[in-house]
Amino acid sequence: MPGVLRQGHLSVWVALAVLILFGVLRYDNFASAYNLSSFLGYNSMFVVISVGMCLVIMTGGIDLSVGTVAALASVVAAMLSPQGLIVALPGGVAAGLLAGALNAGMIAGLRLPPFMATLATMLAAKGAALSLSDNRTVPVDWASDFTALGMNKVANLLPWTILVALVVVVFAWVVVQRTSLGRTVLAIGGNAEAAHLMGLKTRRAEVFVYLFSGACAGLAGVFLASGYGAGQPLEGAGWELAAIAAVVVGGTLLTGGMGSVPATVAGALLFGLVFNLLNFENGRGTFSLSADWQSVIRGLFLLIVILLQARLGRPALKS
Amino acid sequence: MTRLDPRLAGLLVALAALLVLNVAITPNFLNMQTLAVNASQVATIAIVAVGMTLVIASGGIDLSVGSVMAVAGALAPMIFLSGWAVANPGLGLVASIVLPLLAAAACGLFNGVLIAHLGVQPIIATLIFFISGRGIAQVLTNGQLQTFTNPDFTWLGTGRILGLPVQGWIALAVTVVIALVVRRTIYGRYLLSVGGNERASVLAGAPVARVKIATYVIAATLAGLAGLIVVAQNSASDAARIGQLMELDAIAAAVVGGAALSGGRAPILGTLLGAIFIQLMGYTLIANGISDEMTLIVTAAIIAVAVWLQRGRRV
Amino acid sequence: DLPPLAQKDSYKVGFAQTESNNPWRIAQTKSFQDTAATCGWDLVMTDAGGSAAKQVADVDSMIAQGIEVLFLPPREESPLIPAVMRAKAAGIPTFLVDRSVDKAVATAGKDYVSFLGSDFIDQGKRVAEWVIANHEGEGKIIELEGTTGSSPANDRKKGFDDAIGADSRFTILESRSGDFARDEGRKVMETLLQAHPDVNIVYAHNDEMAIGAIQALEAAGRKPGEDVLVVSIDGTRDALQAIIDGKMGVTVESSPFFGPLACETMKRYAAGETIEPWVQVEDRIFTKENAAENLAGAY
Amino acid sequence: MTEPLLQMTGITKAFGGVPALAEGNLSILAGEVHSVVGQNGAGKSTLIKILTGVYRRDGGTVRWQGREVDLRSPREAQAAGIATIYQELTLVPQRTVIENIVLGYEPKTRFGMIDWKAAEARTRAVLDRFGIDIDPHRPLGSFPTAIQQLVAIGRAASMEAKLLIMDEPTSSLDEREVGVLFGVIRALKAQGTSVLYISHFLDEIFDVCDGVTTLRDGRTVGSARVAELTKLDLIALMLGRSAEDIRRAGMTELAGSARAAGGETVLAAEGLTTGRRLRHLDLTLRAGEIVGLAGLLGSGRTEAARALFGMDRPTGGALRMGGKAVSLSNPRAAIAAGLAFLTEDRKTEGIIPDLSVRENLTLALLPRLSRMGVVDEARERRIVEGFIKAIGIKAAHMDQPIRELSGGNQQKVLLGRWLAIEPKLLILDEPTRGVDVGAKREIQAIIRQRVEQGCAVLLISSEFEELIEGAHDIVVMQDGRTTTRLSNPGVTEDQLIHAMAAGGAA
Ligand SMILES: Nc1ncnc2c1ncn2[C@@H]1O[C@H](COP(=O)(O)OP(=O)(O)OP(=O)(O)O)[C@@H](O)[C@H]1O
Ligand SMILES: Nc1ncnc2c1ncn2[C@@H]1O[C@H](COP(=O)(O)OP(=O)(O)OP(=O)(O)O)[C@@H](O)[C@H]1O
Ligand SMILES: [Mg+2]
Ligand SMILES: [Mg+2]
Repeated sequence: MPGVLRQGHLSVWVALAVLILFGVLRYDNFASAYNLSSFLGYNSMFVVISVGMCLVIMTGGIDLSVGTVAALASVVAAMLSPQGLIVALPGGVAAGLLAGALNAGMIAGLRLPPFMATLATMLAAKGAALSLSDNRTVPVDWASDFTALGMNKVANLLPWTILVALVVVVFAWVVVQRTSLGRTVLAIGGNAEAAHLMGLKTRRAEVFVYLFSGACAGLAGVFLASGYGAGQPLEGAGWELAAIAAVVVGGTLLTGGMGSVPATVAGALLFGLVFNLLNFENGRGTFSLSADWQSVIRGLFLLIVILLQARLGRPALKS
Repeated sequence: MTRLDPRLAGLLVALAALLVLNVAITPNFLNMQTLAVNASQVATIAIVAVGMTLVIASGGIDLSVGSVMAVAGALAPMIFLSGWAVANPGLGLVASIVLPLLAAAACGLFNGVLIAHLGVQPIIATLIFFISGRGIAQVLTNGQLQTFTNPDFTWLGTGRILGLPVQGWIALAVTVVIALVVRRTIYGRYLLSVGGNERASVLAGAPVARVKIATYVIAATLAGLAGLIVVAQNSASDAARIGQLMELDAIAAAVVGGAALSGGRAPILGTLLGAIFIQLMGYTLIANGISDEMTLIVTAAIIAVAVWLQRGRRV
Repeated sequence: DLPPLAQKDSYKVGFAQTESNNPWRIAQTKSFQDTAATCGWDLVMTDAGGSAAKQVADVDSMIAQGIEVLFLPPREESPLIPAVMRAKAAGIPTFLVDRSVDKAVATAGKDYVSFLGSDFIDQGKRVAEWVIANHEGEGKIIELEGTTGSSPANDRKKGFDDAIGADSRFTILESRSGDFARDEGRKVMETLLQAHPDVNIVYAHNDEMAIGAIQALEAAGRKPGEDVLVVSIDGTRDALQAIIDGKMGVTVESSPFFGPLACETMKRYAAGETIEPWVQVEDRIFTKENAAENLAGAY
Repeated sequence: MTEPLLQMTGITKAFGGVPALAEGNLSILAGEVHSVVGQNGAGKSTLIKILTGVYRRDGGTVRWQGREVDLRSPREAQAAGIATIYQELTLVPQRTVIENIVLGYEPKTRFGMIDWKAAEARTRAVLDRFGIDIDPHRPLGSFPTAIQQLVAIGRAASMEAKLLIMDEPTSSLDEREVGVLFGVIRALKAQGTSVLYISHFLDEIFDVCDGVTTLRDGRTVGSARVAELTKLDLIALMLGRSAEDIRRAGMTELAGSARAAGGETVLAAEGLTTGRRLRHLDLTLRAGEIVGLAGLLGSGRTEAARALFGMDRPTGGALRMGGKAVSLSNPRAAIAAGLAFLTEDRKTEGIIPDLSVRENLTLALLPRLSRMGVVDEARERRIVEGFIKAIGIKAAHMDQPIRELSGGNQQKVLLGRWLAIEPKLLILDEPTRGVDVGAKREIQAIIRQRVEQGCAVLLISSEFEELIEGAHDIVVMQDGRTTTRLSNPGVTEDQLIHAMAAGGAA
């Protein structure tokens, strides 16, 4: 039903287009196959966790644990890598699902506020990742086929990870648009009490979104281990905020009840693009931006997108 | 009259249990120095968490407190180490406290205006400063660690009054004052009503935008104060590190203390107890040699249980 | 089979910094910036913000931009291997700086030119050796570790623990992370001091934590330097001052000033020399004998 | 005789020790339309929520279709064949009308996906049945309360339940919609569906109901066939007083309030326009005078009130106070100028749920209750005390959170909020909605008293009786414009209906 380019989501597509155009015009090699494929490879992790986050936020919840859960999953996948991709991939996703189940249990079962429940899981997952890995990065078995997922490309251009990510995106999109589960997800975010009184299966939907988000984080962890050759217990710091920002820039309200999966993907790519462009700007050498300035600029950029969004019309209800 | 929240009672029981546990197992727990150490360590979290509680009560959240601490913390030494301040030590000291607090307040104003006037969602509005505020602090200091010896200034972090650290008293004073403000003033009442039902509050004549802006300004100013204390305590200002992860600690303290993230409740005393609880828990784990990894896991479990005990029961 | 490097006046050089959240890294970055002017570098710099994955992506974007030489301080041993491999595939000679990569997978002289840096394990070991030589009687040690799981923390712990373990006079009462930060180091020390008042040696994985520990000791009425020996690694200005003031025993240097060495090694490589796989940095050791004279040059 | 469809016996329920139901009995036959009546706080909604598993009962038994049951959630109740429209609207405002109608019962394609075409068709059928012509793809929250209420009814009615429960479904509907609703109820009844119908409009009960059960203070005090009762009997039963008493007191307290001669103009709107909704508002409000605002659903009455109260920015026309043009840019300015506005949607625009009765009641008064920013709590308590007595608010104590009060009592607290600021102009949008007959008279009496003291009142109401008996003048709105001004005494119901319907869309 809804067009991909709905009013509230327009700004993110506009911003994405503008930035790409800017990059193509300003920098040599920005539009090269090499840059495109490495960009997509790195950002497939963020696309996946942002999609998981998107569904959680649609229910009015939040999942702060995605970063450390991804790190935990990367450790698990790396430890399983000698068994090959066929074991390590499901193993990493299962680690994510386990964390998701913990979140779901606390939120849908014990009715803890999502912010706090997932904060607890965030700490626990970090602790678990460090214990499992004995405080070290865990190298993968380079001889197995495990690294193929993260390092190989289709036609030397599209990394496998982005294709897998795309499958996840389509799955989430179909669930939201075409299933009663997806609609229940939105209804909970709109008015949880009403959804309950309307007789919707709210628990099931809540459990689903946290499991899904956990699985997405797990998958991102597998991408991480496979693409960078190691399980990394300390990776993933700040990923949750990146994912939240991607979702919000995609026009989703944190209070839930609405949102768009494709626009979230655009939001995730948008932030990746900012990093990429900053690297290219540094390379032009006209002026060298220190790391300090980079974070200032990223903040300013976020501000601009947000203001743009306020201008182009929030998907808010004004009645 | 004053409703003693049953939630608060639950927290007090948990706190008492933790104390008893410590007396039993932690070496040298019952002495003045232990109290002093804990008071000094809890102070900054408590101060920030009190401000955070106000923000949460308004239905918002403030991720930028850590960055604001960094900004204030970076400014203070820049001011009192400047030539002018060295020439006018008294004025310089005052300026090095007042100006950073004003800068922090300005950060809060920025957040507040984005939220109240432009309708940006609080988590995103404050994320902007969360990302760039620390960068600004680092740009200000050129990324350098500023170290100094300035006994007047460091008194803020190392002085003692009646045997207990100055910053502990400051935290206590902040808590009491803000608790009174919430309970007795028109601002406090408006704050709770705005957080409870914003639309209805507008219709009842509450100055919603002003209340929200004031709230973010207060929260940022308190964060600035905490930043100064950290710098004073360390005799050094490291813009990259001051206040890192403080937002999570502060939110956790507020929620464990009984604040609801949906807004409309501001249990300030609960927040202080929540901060003390979290501090004491950390102390217990470290003092008893629980490993860093296990500390994370145990902390997670305790936060979950504490929040579960706090959670408001609806019939 | 290393990519060759032509002898030129100017090169487009990539430096992929891992993070900028501590004085050591900032000094290192500055050293490269300063060298750029004198060495004819057209410097492309990135900052990975503490993420190994982003550091690889940063290197990728530098490769896309067509750098000719890469200086890489790899954040972690394994995760940066893809970056090394891709630079090699793109014909870019790579020099690893201050940390290395997994030797089982990538080797110097084949996948990258050389590793320039000191040895974290050795740093820890040298501290331990100094303590063994200079501390009389029994030693009860509190160890303040760096960021949990980071390789300098792991290595400095290993080097120290192995060496000190050989002498039965010493016991490590408690070993705990202070996150390489002064504030955290102070807090942890305050707490551990309550639980272990009998401590008489503090070993910190970096100077910032050591300073934090000194503050904690003083606040508790102890006398660092007299009844508690504080030792650490880095060689910062504050640490040298503490040594001069008698509050600290020793700090083993871990120099961030890699720029000149990097320039020199690169020039040698361009000239066709075979570079040794490990260009070792001579880390000095600062004690009260030489602290004062080196204070001016410290960062 | 066959066993009733539903039999609830000896239901008890207490909230935090305070009993809400002490002895609730209810019995509904298959195919009958049954009503539960009682004063605000009598326990009607609680009884329903116990039936549908929203609350757990403390005691008592529930028999459904001849078997003892324990329904633990609304979903189980629905699965058992009980569809419910709760008193407080329970829909999802952000989602579209279509979704709100089909949620939980989505038509599916062969692959288990939602069939949006079929969903839209079903929605259109429901909307047609109620004669609503709206774009069902728009978010429900963008429509006025009445439309939302109709959607809620439509949703429940389309579930093909055995028992359809409606808790005050008509509180925001006007006569025409009520007529449509009754048509639907009769059709359902003809199909054999039972309906449990709760309303404070006793006329409606006599219109559609077969049986009636009366609750008083949490106890069932009677159950009868409607045909065997008079309205007076019913009121007497509800209030626990004799029919004689009631007869003497009269039905509407607003009746016969004398017009203060020549009251000066408090507020005048001349051709006021906002956005696209309010097209032309001409209105003069004088001290000591009640002006009624009549109109069909969506005629723009609420919009008119919003414009006067500074909630919507005017795009044309003028607003005058005391002869001078003023611009009220927000509610705060309006309040400062002496205006008060009791909104029609008490849940989203009225109560602050977690704050106490006291804090809710004094919210608008706060600036005057405080000196240098500090609230004078002693004075506050005195004032609240007075209002609780004067309006008869039923609460455990003044520090009870307002969300725990029954709907009618919440409404009284909100009225108190506005009376407390002693406004020059009181705008009331459906002020007696959801208020029981006894309380309605009390509220009306208070309004009259204020008018006699010189307050101007703008009364928006969908009840003809209230308007005709209560207002000095009645202004009729159509399609965002004021069209006619009728002067009392002498306005008849026919006249009013004619004025409201005449002309049609401009
Ligand atoms: N969640 C709750 N917590 C505490 N008390 C409650 C709660 N819900 C209802 N009550 C109390 O139970 C009593 C019955 O309330 P209920 O809503 O059933 O009344 P009602 O008959 O539906 O009234 P109305 O006509 O005003 O809707 C009231 O005194 C009310 O204050
Ligand atoms: N039946 C309808 N079809 C389409 N739009 C409607 C309908 N009813 C109301 N509206 C919308 O609502 C606007 C006016 O609503 P408003 O709430 O002011 O009416 P009202 O007369 O106060 O009715 P109510 O008695 O429900 O409060 C209309 O301009 C229109 O946009
Ligand atoms: Mg009711
Ligand atoms: Mg209306």
